[in-house]
Amino acid sequence: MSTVETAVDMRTSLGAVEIPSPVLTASGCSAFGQELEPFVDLAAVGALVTKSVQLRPRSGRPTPRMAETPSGMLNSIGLQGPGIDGLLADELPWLAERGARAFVSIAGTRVEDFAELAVRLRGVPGVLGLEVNISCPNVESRGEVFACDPVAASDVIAAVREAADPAHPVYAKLSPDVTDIVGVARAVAESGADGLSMINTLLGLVIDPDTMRPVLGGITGGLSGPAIRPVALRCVWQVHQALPGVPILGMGGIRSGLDALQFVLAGASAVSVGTAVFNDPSAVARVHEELAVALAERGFASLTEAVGYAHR
Amino acid sequence: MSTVETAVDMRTSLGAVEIPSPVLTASGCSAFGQELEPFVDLAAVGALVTKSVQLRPRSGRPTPRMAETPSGMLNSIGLQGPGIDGLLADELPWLAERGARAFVSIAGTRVEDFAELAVRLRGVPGVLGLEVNISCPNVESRGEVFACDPVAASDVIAAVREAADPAHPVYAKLSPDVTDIVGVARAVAESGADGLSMINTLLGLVIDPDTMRPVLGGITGGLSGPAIRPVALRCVWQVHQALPGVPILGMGGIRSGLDALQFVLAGASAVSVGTAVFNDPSAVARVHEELAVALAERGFASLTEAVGYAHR
Amino acid sequence: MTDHDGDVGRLTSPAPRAAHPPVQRTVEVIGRRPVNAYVELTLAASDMAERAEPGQFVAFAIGGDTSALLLRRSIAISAAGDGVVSVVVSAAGPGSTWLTQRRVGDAVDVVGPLGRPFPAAPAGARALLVGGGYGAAALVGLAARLTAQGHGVDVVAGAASADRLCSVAELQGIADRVEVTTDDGSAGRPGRVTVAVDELLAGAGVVYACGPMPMLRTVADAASARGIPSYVAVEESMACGIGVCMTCVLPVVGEDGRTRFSRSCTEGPVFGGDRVRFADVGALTWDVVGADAMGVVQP
Amino acid sequence: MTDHDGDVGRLTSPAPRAAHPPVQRTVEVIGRRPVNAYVELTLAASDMAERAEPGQFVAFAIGGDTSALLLRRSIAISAAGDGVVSVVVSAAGPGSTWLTQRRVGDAVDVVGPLGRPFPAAPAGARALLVGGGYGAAALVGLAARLTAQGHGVDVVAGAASADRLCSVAELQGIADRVEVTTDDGSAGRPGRVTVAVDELLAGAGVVYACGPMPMLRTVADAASARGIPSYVAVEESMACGIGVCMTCVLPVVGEDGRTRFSRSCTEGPVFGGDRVRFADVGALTWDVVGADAMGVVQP
Ligand SMILES: Cc1cc2nc3c(=O)[nH]c(=O)nc-3n(C[C@H](O)[C@H](O)[C@H](O)COP(=O)(O)OP(=O)(O)OC[C@H]3O[C@@H](n4cnc5c(N)ncnc54)[C@H](O)[C@@H]3O)c2cc1C
Ligand SMILES: Cc1cc2nc3c(=O)[nH]c(=O)nc-3n(C[C@H](O)[C@H](O)[C@H](O)COP(=O)(O)OP(=O)(O)OC[C@H]3O[C@@H](n4cnc5c(N)ncnc54)[C@H](O)[C@@H]3O)c2cc1C
Ligand SMILES: Cc1cc2nc3c(=O)[nH]c(=O)nc-3n(C[C@H](O)[C@H](O)[C@H](O)COP(=O)(O)O)c2cc1C
Ligand SMILES: Cc1cc2nc3c(=O)[nH]c(=O)nc-3n(C[C@H](O)[C@H](O)[C@H](O)COP(=O)(O)O)c2cc1C
Ligand code: FES
Ligand code: FES
Repeated sequence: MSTVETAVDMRTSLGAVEIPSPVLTASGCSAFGQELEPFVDLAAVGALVTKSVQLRPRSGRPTPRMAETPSGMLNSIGLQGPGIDGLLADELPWLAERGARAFVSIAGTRVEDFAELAVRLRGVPGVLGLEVNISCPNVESRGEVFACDPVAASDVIAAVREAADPAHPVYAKLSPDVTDIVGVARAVAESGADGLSMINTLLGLVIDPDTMRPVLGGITGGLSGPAIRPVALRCVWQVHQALPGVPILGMGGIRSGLDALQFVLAGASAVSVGTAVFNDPSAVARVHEELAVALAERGFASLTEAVGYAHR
Repeated sequence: MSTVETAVDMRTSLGAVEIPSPVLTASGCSAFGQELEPFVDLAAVGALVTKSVQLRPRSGRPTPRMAETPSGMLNSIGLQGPGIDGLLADELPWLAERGARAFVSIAGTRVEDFAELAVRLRGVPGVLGLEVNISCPNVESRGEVFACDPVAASDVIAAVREAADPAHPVYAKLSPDVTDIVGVARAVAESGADGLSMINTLLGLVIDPDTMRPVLGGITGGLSGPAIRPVALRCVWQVHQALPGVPILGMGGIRSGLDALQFVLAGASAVSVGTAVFNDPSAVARVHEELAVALAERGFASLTEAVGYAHR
Repeated sequence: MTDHDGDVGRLTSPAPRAAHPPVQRTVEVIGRRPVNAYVELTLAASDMAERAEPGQFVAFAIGGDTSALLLRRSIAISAAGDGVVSVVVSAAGPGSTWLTQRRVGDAVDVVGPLGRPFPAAPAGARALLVGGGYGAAALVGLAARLTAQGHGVDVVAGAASADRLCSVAELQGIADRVEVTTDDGSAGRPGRVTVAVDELLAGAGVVYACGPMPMLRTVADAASARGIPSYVAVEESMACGIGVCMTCVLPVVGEDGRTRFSRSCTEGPVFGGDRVRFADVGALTWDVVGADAMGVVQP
Repeated sequence: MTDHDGDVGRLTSPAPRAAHPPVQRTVEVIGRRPVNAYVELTLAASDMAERAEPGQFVAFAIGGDTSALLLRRSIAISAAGDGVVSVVVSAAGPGSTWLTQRRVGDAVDVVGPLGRPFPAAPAGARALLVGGGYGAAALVGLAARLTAQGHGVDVVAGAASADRLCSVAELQGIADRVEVTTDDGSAGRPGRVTVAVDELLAGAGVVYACGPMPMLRTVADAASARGIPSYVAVEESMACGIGVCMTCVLPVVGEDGRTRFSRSCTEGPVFGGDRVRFADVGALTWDVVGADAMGVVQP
């Protein structure tokens, strides 16, 4: 990421931890960061939000795992990953060596799993904080979506906040597939979330016109990409409107600096770039630069001045 | 609409009423049909789902009323329309003269409004049935979205079913902005809905990077178009899976015959083409033809054979 | 704000519908040439050319089946005849930029002619035509029709700068007098179109204008103030162009003197200059028909 | 199904990583020519050309900023050198069709070279190269490298019909022997590639294959059955091409004898033919690492 030629102060923070750029990767869209190295200066990225990890290694779902959709895609990876041991042994040390900040996404099927993951990540070098994936619609059953129930969601967040390293900000990642996202946001904020990541994918389905069956083995999958951006922005807007004091990591279809600007103006103090990385492996760095230019053009001296500006 | 060169029997029905084509317009996306006359044989369209009408004439919202989004658009028209008197005096007679079938969409802010509209439409020539818009997110307050609450939704449907012409099928139009669409579907089906229209738009927001404020005066608007198709298909799939006996009028991003086929395979016995009409004014006729060809190529002798096929 | 207690004193009648309905065609680009800051495209579109009347527009689909841009782009017809329709496009955003990048031989999907044409001039009236930027292109056909019908025609073509002027040579070939103005003085007289309009209005029996909304407002107000009927072709953001989406409305006073949110694509784009409530565009005032049902009531 | 109790008797080692990391460039199309049913595009992409090794691929962005197609399309490199990279594209769906429509002078956004190249042949081994359809294009560079290293090279190029053959002339200019087969007999010997492969396998010390999965499976199985190492370049549906999305996995046996869902973009596309569990592609069997956490356990 080349230093941009603007005077805009791009620093922001995740909870109480300062980061040099407001542009992060999105969980599951940049693996554990290694593959981006040819395209992006990893140490300059706000933080690398790693693929959601669980206690045990997971194979993930059989293929086909994706379908392209208009301005988006549907995925059903099934949280393939090395498990917490693999993460601690291989991925996190690699990132720490390069001075990259890891915002570790954790996932589980029981409250205790989340808490145990938080404990395992205490004091680990290079770990900046935790994003708690309570909203992934790709796991085995619909029942696992904690994020659709304010009570279940708060239970997880309270347990993680208690178990986690006090220096680690804990962000709850919310699902848009709810009648009242503000209700869920309020519940997790009251249970100790230091911030909110929003949004995860929307539950979607594609049918293959040839086989005449759902494309994905898991039938439904998660919809992401620019197609969902207006929904993501609406969620960020509503939650910032209701809870202006709660930091938001905004995401959902961000592809350009002007897209990121919309999230910032709506109330996000940082953003994640997900699916756009598949289109452009240098997207995270490009969005940072474009956002800096856009802020400068609009007369902002710092990113933080622009956060929530559209509400004022 | 030229007769297609396939032997596929394209007849289907809305409730108990047979229609010659499974392809309909979508409410609010073809006004009251007149403007499509240069492009489409109106009498050959399955039915014209008219712009949602209320008791009184409505100006609708001030402009800007729309924003283009990736593979979709956001709208906030605010249900501009002539009111039920204007509909009965001008629009419905015009359609009836041409042998076009009107599936009249009604909207209101109180249960009694809906019931009164249903009464006014009893026995009106050319009216095939009623689509009850309980899910439009564009009206003045979020509180008006009956469709987000199974109880409020059922109240409306029960009142309309009781008030309406017994010959008129009553379809409840559902919103995707709920945690559990199957729950809402079940509630309205039990309250007497003869079928379900799904889906209405998703609540979204776009911020203008120049003004740095929401583009739409109403702040949020309804997201439609191919962008939302996977969400719409998921809703149709889930509801048909849970309630296979309840007819579904499927919609959300249908642009081609293969898109329509996906909805049919997922469980829709008819489909509406909305935003795609803005892109292609002859879309309704084209989708009918493409769907007929697609069914023939797949060896279906009739549309009805294909309904829900992906579940089998 | 225009008087809206009844239709008393209104100088214009609403523009009537076009004689022919629109068609939808996939047509070939047979000519492309840069015209100052714009690109002129020529289309082999014979049935559209036959039907088109001055003031109408066409609507282009952008980018084919795999495009993320779903909505049509409306572009005024600058010339129609001999089986050919021409348009002048300014690259404003992604859609119009795509249009300016079309090459000869490319196929484009176009619907038209759309909207209501400029109505005829009152018998014997001298006409003043005012074009802003690429808006002047839409006046070429009108100027030709008016002169053919024996009307005297004066034209004012204005733009921000010389490179944003349009169709001046064509208009000079038709009109009695063509005044050019630019905001920055890089061509013609420096200043807004008003500097020339104020002069020429005196001799005019009718005014026609096409260009940005603030210009239309100024011209319409100046004409109305002198009791001269004016017709303006407005430019509102459109999603469909054919009248089915209701996104393109603005407050317009009808023959009954009541203001309605009228669709600029089908009830316009040509409206009586004294019928458009320019000051209230983008607002909802209590006296718009149906405002009460939106909760906006007389104060 | 491949033996997966340990790695005993495995004929291949996993293909090593490429020497160079990929780059992302906007490059110019400098050549376009139809090749039977395909289109060959030549790109001015010097740093990609320098880095590319046979078996690698590039990934194209489709349609620019306003495209509704977000995912990159992976295409094998058919030739690389002199600052130029060539690809042979079959118009399968909207993305590849868009690629075949590129014209000379157009700019395309491309990432590459991606994936692991074909490993070297065992010392002195005669190599049998098998290409199906456009898959043969990916073997041209390999054939050249192998002959330059002194290996004897035989090629089988097969396709459904004559018009779907590819790169036969180029391969004839390099290899000792090129056998052509078509399913419909419209060129070369009628039938699948196997008719020729079975003959040529006898003399081979290593097999390389690129083409549709059923062909790869047949060729790999035939080679393994004779104790000959084989390397196959697989074609799995990819969303990113660079290893970050996890959509492109298939079950592959590692050096520890355990099966993992391996990414075909970064751990492939070249895999040992006796390491890909072809029968289980698209399934999740209990012995895949991490299957237990998905609820799939040993029966
Ligand atoms: C009747 C009429 C005639 C016109 N004639 C011309 C002409 O001759 N030459 C020319 O260059 N331009 C003309 N325009 C303006 C042209 O339609 C817009 O510049 C163009 O639609 C903008 O699209 P975009 O993708 O470039 O920009 P964007 O701002 O990205 O467009 C986003 C969306 O808003 C709509 N939109 C934005 N601005 C306008 C606008 N001014 N009018 C209508 N829709 C808009 C687009 O259709 C699109 O759906 C005319 C507009 C109207 C209504
Ligand atoms: C390593 C590799 C090398 C390839 N080499 C060539 C080549 O030399 N020439 C050639 O014509 N084609 C090649 N392909 C196949 C080519 O990538 C697909 O045909 C193309 O992606 C299909 O895109 P589409 O839009 O035309 O079709 P669609 O089916 O509409 O594609 C939809 C989505 O699925 C993905 N997809 C679909 N099929 C494939 C596939 N077979 N492989 C990867 N992604 C797929 C696309 O990337 C896209 O995201 C190769 C594929 C791989 C993996
Ligand atoms: C292929 C893929 C895998 C994903 N995996 C995860 C995951 O493991 N954990 C998670 O919290 N979100 C996951 N997501 C969701 C993204 O982090 C993000 O919330 C969502 O895709 C919206 O952002 P985008 O539109 O920029 O991709 C995944 C998304 C995609 C496309
Ligand atoms: C401009 C516009 C206006 C709409 N107005 C209505 C309406 O009045 N009543 C209604 O029930 N749905 C309305 N809808 C929703 C559509 O009927 C449809 O449910 C939705 O747009 C999804 O379908 P589509 O993606 O094909 O447009 C409107 C949609 C659009 C885009
Ligand atoms: S643009 Fe759709 S009604 Fe005017
Ligand atoms: S294509 Fe994304 S990981 Fe292989």
